[in-house]
Amino acid sequence: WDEPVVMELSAEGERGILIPEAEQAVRDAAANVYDTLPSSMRRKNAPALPEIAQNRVLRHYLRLSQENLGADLQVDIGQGTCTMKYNPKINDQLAYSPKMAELHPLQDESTVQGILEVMHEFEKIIKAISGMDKASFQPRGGSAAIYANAAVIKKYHDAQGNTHKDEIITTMLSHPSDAACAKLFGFKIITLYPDDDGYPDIEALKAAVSERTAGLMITNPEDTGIFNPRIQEFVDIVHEVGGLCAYDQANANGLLGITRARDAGFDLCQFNLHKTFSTPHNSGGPAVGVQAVTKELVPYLPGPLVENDNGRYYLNDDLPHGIGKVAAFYGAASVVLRAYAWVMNLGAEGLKEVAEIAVLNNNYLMGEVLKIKGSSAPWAKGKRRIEQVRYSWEELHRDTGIHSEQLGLRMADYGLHYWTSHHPYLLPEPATFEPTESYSITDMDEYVRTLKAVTEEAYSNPAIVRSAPHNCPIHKIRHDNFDDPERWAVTWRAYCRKHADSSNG
Amino acid sequence: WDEPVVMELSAEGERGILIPEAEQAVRDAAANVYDTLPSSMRRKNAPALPEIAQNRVLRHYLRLSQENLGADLQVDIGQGTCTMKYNPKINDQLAYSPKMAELHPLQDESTVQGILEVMHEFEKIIKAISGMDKASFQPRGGSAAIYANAAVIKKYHDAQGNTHKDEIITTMLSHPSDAACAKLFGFKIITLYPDDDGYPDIEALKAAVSERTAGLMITNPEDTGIFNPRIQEFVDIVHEVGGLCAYDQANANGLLGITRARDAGFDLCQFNLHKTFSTPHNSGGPAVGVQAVTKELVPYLPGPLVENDNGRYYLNDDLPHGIGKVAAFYGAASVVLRAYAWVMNLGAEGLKEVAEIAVLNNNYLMGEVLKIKGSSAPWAKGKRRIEQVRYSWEELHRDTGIHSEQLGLRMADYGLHYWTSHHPYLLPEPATFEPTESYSITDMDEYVRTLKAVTEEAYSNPAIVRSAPHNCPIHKIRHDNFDDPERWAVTWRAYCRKHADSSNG
Amino acid sequence: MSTTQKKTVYPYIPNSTPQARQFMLDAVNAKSVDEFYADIPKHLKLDGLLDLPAPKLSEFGLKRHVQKLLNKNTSTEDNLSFLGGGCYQHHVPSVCDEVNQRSEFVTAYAGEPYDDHGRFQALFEYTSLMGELLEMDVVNVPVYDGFQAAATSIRMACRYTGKRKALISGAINPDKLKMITTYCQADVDIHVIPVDQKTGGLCRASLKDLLDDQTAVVYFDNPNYLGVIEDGEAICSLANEAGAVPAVAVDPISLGVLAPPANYGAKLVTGDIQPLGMHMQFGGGHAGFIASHDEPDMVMQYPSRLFGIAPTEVPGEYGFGDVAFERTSFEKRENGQEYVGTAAVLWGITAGVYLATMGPQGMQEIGEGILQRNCYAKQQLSKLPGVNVPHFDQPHFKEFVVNFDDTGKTVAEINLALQEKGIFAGHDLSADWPELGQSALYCFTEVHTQNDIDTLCQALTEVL
Amino acid sequence: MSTTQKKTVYPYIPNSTPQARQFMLDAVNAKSVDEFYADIPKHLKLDGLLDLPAPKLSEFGLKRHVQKLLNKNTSTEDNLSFLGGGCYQHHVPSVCDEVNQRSEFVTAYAGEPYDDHGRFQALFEYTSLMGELLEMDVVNVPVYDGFQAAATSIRMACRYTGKRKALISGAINPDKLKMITTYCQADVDIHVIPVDQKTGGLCRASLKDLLDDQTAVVYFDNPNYLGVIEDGEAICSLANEAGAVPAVAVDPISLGVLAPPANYGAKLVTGDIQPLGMHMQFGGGHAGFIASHDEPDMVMQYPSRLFGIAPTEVPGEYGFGDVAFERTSFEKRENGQEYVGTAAVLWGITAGVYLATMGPQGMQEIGEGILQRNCYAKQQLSKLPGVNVPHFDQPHFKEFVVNFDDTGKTVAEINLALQEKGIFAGHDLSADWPELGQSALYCFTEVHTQNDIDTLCQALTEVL
Repeated sequence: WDEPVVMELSAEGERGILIPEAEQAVRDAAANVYDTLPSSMRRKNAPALPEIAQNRVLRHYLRLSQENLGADLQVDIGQGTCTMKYNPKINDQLAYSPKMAELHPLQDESTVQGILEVMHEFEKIIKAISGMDKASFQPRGGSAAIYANAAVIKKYHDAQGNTHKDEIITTMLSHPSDAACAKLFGFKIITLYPDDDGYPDIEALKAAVSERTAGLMITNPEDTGIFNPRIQEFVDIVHEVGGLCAYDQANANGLLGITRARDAGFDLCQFNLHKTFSTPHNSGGPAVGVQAVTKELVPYLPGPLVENDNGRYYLNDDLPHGIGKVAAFYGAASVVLRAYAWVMNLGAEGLKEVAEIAVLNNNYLMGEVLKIKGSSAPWAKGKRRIEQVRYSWEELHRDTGIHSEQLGLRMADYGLHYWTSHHPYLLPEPATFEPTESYSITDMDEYVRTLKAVTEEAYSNPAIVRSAPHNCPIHKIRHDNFDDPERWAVTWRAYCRKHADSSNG
Repeated sequence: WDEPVVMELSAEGERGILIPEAEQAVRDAAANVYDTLPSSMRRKNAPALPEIAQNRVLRHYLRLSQENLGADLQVDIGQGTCTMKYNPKINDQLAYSPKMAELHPLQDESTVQGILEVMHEFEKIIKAISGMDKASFQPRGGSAAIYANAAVIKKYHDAQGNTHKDEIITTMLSHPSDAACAKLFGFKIITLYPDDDGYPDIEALKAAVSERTAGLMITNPEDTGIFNPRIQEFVDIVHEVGGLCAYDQANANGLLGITRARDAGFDLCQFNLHKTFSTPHNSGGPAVGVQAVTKELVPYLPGPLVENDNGRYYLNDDLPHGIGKVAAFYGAASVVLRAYAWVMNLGAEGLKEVAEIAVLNNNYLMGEVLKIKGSSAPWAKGKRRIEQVRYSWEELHRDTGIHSEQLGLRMADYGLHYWTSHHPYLLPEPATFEPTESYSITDMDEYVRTLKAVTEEAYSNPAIVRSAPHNCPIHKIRHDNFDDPERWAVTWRAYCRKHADSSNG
Repeated sequence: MSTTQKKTVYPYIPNSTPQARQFMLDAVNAKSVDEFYADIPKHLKLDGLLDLPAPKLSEFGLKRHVQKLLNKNTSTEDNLSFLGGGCYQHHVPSVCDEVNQRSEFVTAYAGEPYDDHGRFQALFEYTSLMGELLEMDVVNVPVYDGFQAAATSIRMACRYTGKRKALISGAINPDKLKMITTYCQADVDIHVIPVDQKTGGLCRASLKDLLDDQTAVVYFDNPNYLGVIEDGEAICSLANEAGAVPAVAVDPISLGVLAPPANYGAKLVTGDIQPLGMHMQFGGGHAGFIASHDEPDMVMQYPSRLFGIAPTEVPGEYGFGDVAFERTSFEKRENGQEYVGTAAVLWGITAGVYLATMGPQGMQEIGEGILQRNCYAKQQLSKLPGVNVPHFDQPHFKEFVVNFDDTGKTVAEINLALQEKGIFAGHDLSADWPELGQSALYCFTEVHTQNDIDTLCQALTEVL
Repeated sequence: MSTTQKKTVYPYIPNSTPQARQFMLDAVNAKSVDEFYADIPKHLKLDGLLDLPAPKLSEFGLKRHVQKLLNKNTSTEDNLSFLGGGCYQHHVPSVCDEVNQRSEFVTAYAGEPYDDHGRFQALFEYTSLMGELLEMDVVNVPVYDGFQAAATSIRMACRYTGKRKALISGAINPDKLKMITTYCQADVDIHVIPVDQKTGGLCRASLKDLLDDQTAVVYFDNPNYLGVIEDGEAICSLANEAGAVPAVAVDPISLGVLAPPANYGAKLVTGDIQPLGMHMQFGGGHAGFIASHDEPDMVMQYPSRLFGIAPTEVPGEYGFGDVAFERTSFEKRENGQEYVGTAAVLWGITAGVYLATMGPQGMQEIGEGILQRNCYAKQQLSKLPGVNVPHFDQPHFKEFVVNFDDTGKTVAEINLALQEKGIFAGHDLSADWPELGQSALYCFTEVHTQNDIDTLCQALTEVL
């Protein structure tokens, strides 16, 4: 499809929908409704929204949807760290039910016992999986849960009078939000780099801890897929100086039912329901980040918590020492519903199967990828990985001049995702693949076959890779429009203003 | 997508879904359940269905869906006579409600008052639109309603003892089912051809009628879009010899609120809800053909009818003279629900707007199409059309050697439908376009622009048209596999048997 | 302030703006739309507007209006239901809904094998999957419902044999028999084979009496309308020996555990695919299939479209198209076979999704689970005082007859009392099957738990 | 006969077949999966299985289980609801549901602008449509909710001005204030401007007292939490004069009739798009927007992603990408602005569909209809004995405070009684707003008919 920007579809007078008009008696009663309004509060000109008939709006967005690659449509193992797994349709169906979709959050608790029960039961599940004592589903994303963990760490130390504790330690391969969220609370960030084997450097940690250490916020395995075997030592070292340890469990998919955050001594942790618990990514949310903590930290949780009093569920907002609110109402309850349904379908054996197959798939995939000329999996040589692998195309780049990013654009031509990695690149020419448990051997072989074909092109015909994409909805974008304030345009109105003469419309 | 046949996706042992297992006590009670079964009734080998995990099944069908051009996705005016109009999503939403989807047809009437009321109210609407006295929604398609009309004609004459009436008159440009369904009841078919102006030939009708004439089954306007101005004379002529007249209203979209079947004297008529009343075509059904008749013919209708007794709706199957059943239960009630919602949204003014804009659009489109070199609209020269036009590319074919069908394949390359016409081609190189009320000026202009581009290719580069499609999911199909019993294959198992060596699988 | 004076612009009609209307009128040089209706005689033209209810112009108003109507219904999600009789409550896998609600399939129609490749492939896959379930090589694009399929199979058999005598098992849905009678009236002589009251199956002795060398077809349902699994092999053998076509209607969901009729001699197999992934929709989820072996003489009798597979110009690529199209009324009008039109394609696609999702093991397990639940239900129900299961010793699939004569109550009374307890009881047979007394047809599928069956028994105990 | 002994093969896990597992183990030369966990110390490994409830392995069993739980809820489709307070019942156009349930959008995530072109374009269109509604040139990719947007706007203003004093209107959702307080604790000094009890609006005199040249931002909601439309121009002028950033949170659905804050001097505008096409979902339908003029110094303060449009190598073609990405924590970790992560993109796409469907006239009509209904409801409610509308003379949009002190009953009692009549009454303010006595916040939108409002009044009459 060669679909214009929606503003260009406007045709004077067309309507997409009609609005329920107030009855005559209501309109009569409100004849003077504008009179009490300060005149500056009355809108003078109608907003310049487009005027489009309903089927044209629909056609537009359906076409855009077809120009998008959902995980449902392809073998989505190229977005490593994102844990692109199958999002069962039955869970969506249940979430679309009016008994979920049409609930107002301020309804009397007696009228929402069902969803409260789901939240309470799912909290039990999270407790079992993490070993923690209490969980909150308030945060509306993984980073928001990291934020909430940082807030709890801050609040805890404030409550203890630990005003000197103003440093948070994290690692370079933990998610950027671990650093950024801690910073929000005024913490100084100390970032550990991996050692030569790719493990977080324990010596660096020892050097970093002090009385000022408020806490450790760390992923394990990191996005390399390498499990840090000395994780408990890390925790102990931080505990010794009175710091709290928060486990960023964004990469938990290979560990369900295998090992628990609490067992390694962590005080807090967080899970991304849209990754590990199979709820849809929704193009980037809505989502839920679960925050789970030990008994000692329960007083500091955000409110409200779901409690059960003799079979009656209620929302407990009586948390005088808590961090308060981290989101409107209770986060995304329908996401919790989906995750609950997913776990209830699998049970304990199923969750373990998830973890084991995710890991087995990943190691199988690694074997196949490493057969491709130009690839490597640096660090922890010869070791197995957990649920993903950070690869490097350093050799391919040296041989052909092709960058990892260019391979990705060429993969897009074949209808497959390919993600390099979060910046900064500690490894040269990185790429990260994570097959999860949702893909079959055939699927993985298909992905690898395509990847191999693309790398062979890099060797035999680098020009075609360098000039990719060729077979996408659009061609190479001129990036100089994105960083120059004179030229960037975040809305159509800005574009028309700045590029009036070059406009296509 | 280059998607294999579903059978090729099988991987041993994979499951797409798990089945609710009977409880232990139930299984115990049924330990000998197979013993009473004649051994020849027990299946020996599991059916050779593929074994596919759920997300792979889904991916397969989602990809196939993307390789399909629904009316939602494009400007679907190339399927003339099909009345491809917008199918409002709200109507689908309502039909998916469990209060509709999960009703069993044999529930007690007291538990289905809502849907019965919808059917009863919609019958009133059909009565208003057609002028008839009673309607049945039993037939599951337009042709099924034609069938039901033929059955009523037969039954009526049987009841009158008119055993000599064994001929049905129809026209060559009425739907083939008008002829075929009448034939089913043993009627001899007399087919009138259009006169030189494209109107059904009234002289031929006069010559055809006789004591043997059981009825007339006719479309108006025919698929040419030309309204037969002498329609009432046709009816009168047939009535004079004691025949019944059935109005095939497949092309009613331009006539809603303009003229009614009853007014022209018809005894029976039928509407296609999936055309005129905007219910989805569903790739070819489910659908509903409404059968509507005059008071005199009510006793012969199929059962049951929906009746109202003091506000209580019930199903009346006490029709001793009726034609009995024409479908299981009550036809496709959820289609009736959608059509009801569509009419209730528009009202009388809206329906008239539908008709007028459908006709206006069609005449606008005709003006634009006829500007294209090589096109013509034979018959009724210079006259307006109702809701569609049968065009001819005779001149273009003469100039370029390109057939209408080849233009269609090339249009497919541009993502647009194009339909020649029902066989046989009374006109050389026919094509039929019907814009309905659902497309805007911009949409029609876009279609015409593409059509013009294709015809220009026919003149400038006929080879590219002749070898189309180039840009479709697949390339030209080798048609010799479809008519030779040695080679045709209606199932994968037949294909594998007949083409074992050439199989791709 | 109010907009009521202005002309309504309809969201579904882009060109309903005054601007667009005028632009087009100008473009075609017309003064008003009346010009386009010049061919319609004045006296046939409607004066004023149709007499219709005031519209609900806003989508919200419409939604609320229709929802209010629908809320007058009580569905099988609200109540526990044991209704069967031709329409069945089964679990609809979520992937079936996901696929058949895809806009691309919902709004497609009659595109060509190139632009609508996906639809053609999905339908070919449907027939292929059904072919495996039925062990037959030819399956049609769906017809309206199982009734239509049965009626057509009888006409096909008559054309195939050149004879016009049809023997039809009486253990059939009475409405289906009505449909067949009307459909076949011109060319077929229908004879009904009585039901053996003891077994609830077709009376074999009567069949032998009726069967002769003029017989074109022996048609029966298996399992039959009363839920009894017939000895299909015995019946088909008799038919085949007499040179008649054995035509069997089968519930496709039974075929994971029951033999496909092809294996016991059937030459035409029909049925309804509603159980394979379709919601009941008050009877709107039906679609019929017809299957046979790949015998050209039989294939040429199909009125339906048949989609075949073929290679394209590109090696390794498949395309799809109509097989032997010239059979059809589309091609030959009254000289084609019967007639063909828009029927129930979306349900065919859906049944394909269903079978691909279920796989061989799913079909086997669901069949076995249904057999088990019926077995358990038969035992439990017949323990209740005054309740009898007349064909207790027969094998049943999905449903069986329950007789209440000894309770002194009518089925109508019992069902009403159960309805007040939130149970849709078995379908009342007393009107159509007086010879069964006060009997009802109870249906049990994989959606019923042991607890559901026990709940029914408990409720019956309280009611009787 | 039974399959219970066999290993479960999970439909969501293709390689859970024993064959696949063994094949892969062989391929990587491993004896068992334990090898992959070699890095996990033994004592950290879980012994045995997690303590979880028995699973519902079949999709049907799962569906029935969850449906049973959900059926314990009473929804706003079951009851008439007048709840607002930050989450609003509006009509969701069917096209919104159709688009946001598309598998391609639901299951997409972080693809590139080429393979996920559609998602980028849909989001750019969302920000463009919001830009027109707000008359501002910069709008972000949605953040979590309006709370987050408000909190971020305050931090943005502080960074922009280099100051740390924030004045926040007290007429704000108390939870939102809590969120802001926590979020801003490290770098912002929060001062709350009291509410003028007479008008229900921000107390202008207090604002003047608090405002000084150290003030970074004056933040207020308009309409405010109590439904009152503030005189935004007056407030923004004061802020601008003092060199503070006026930051306004607005209900976007009001902007067909109310002036966009940019027009009365606001420099940062935030809000929640839940009203624009999102179902309430027990509070799960929220997403926040932040908007400003296209001033580079302000743009660089955004923590969120900003999607820009750019030409491609092919003339006439557009592409989309991240504007000024180096602001973000994705790029600069703790040195980026605040933080960014997965938030609520699907709701942004949906709000775009909503605005494109509504168009200028739809937005104008819905706003006006809401004003009218509130006006009517105010009049009708204040006629009831003992019922007062304390800010009757103020302009209200969507909601207003209703006081029951003179009835001698508590809001809790009244609401319970109304609930028994199938009505969710206005949100009880008595705990959070003791100064308002026994008051509740009643909300009226386009989903309410005159009859609904009259029904409420009638029920109140019976209850009081």
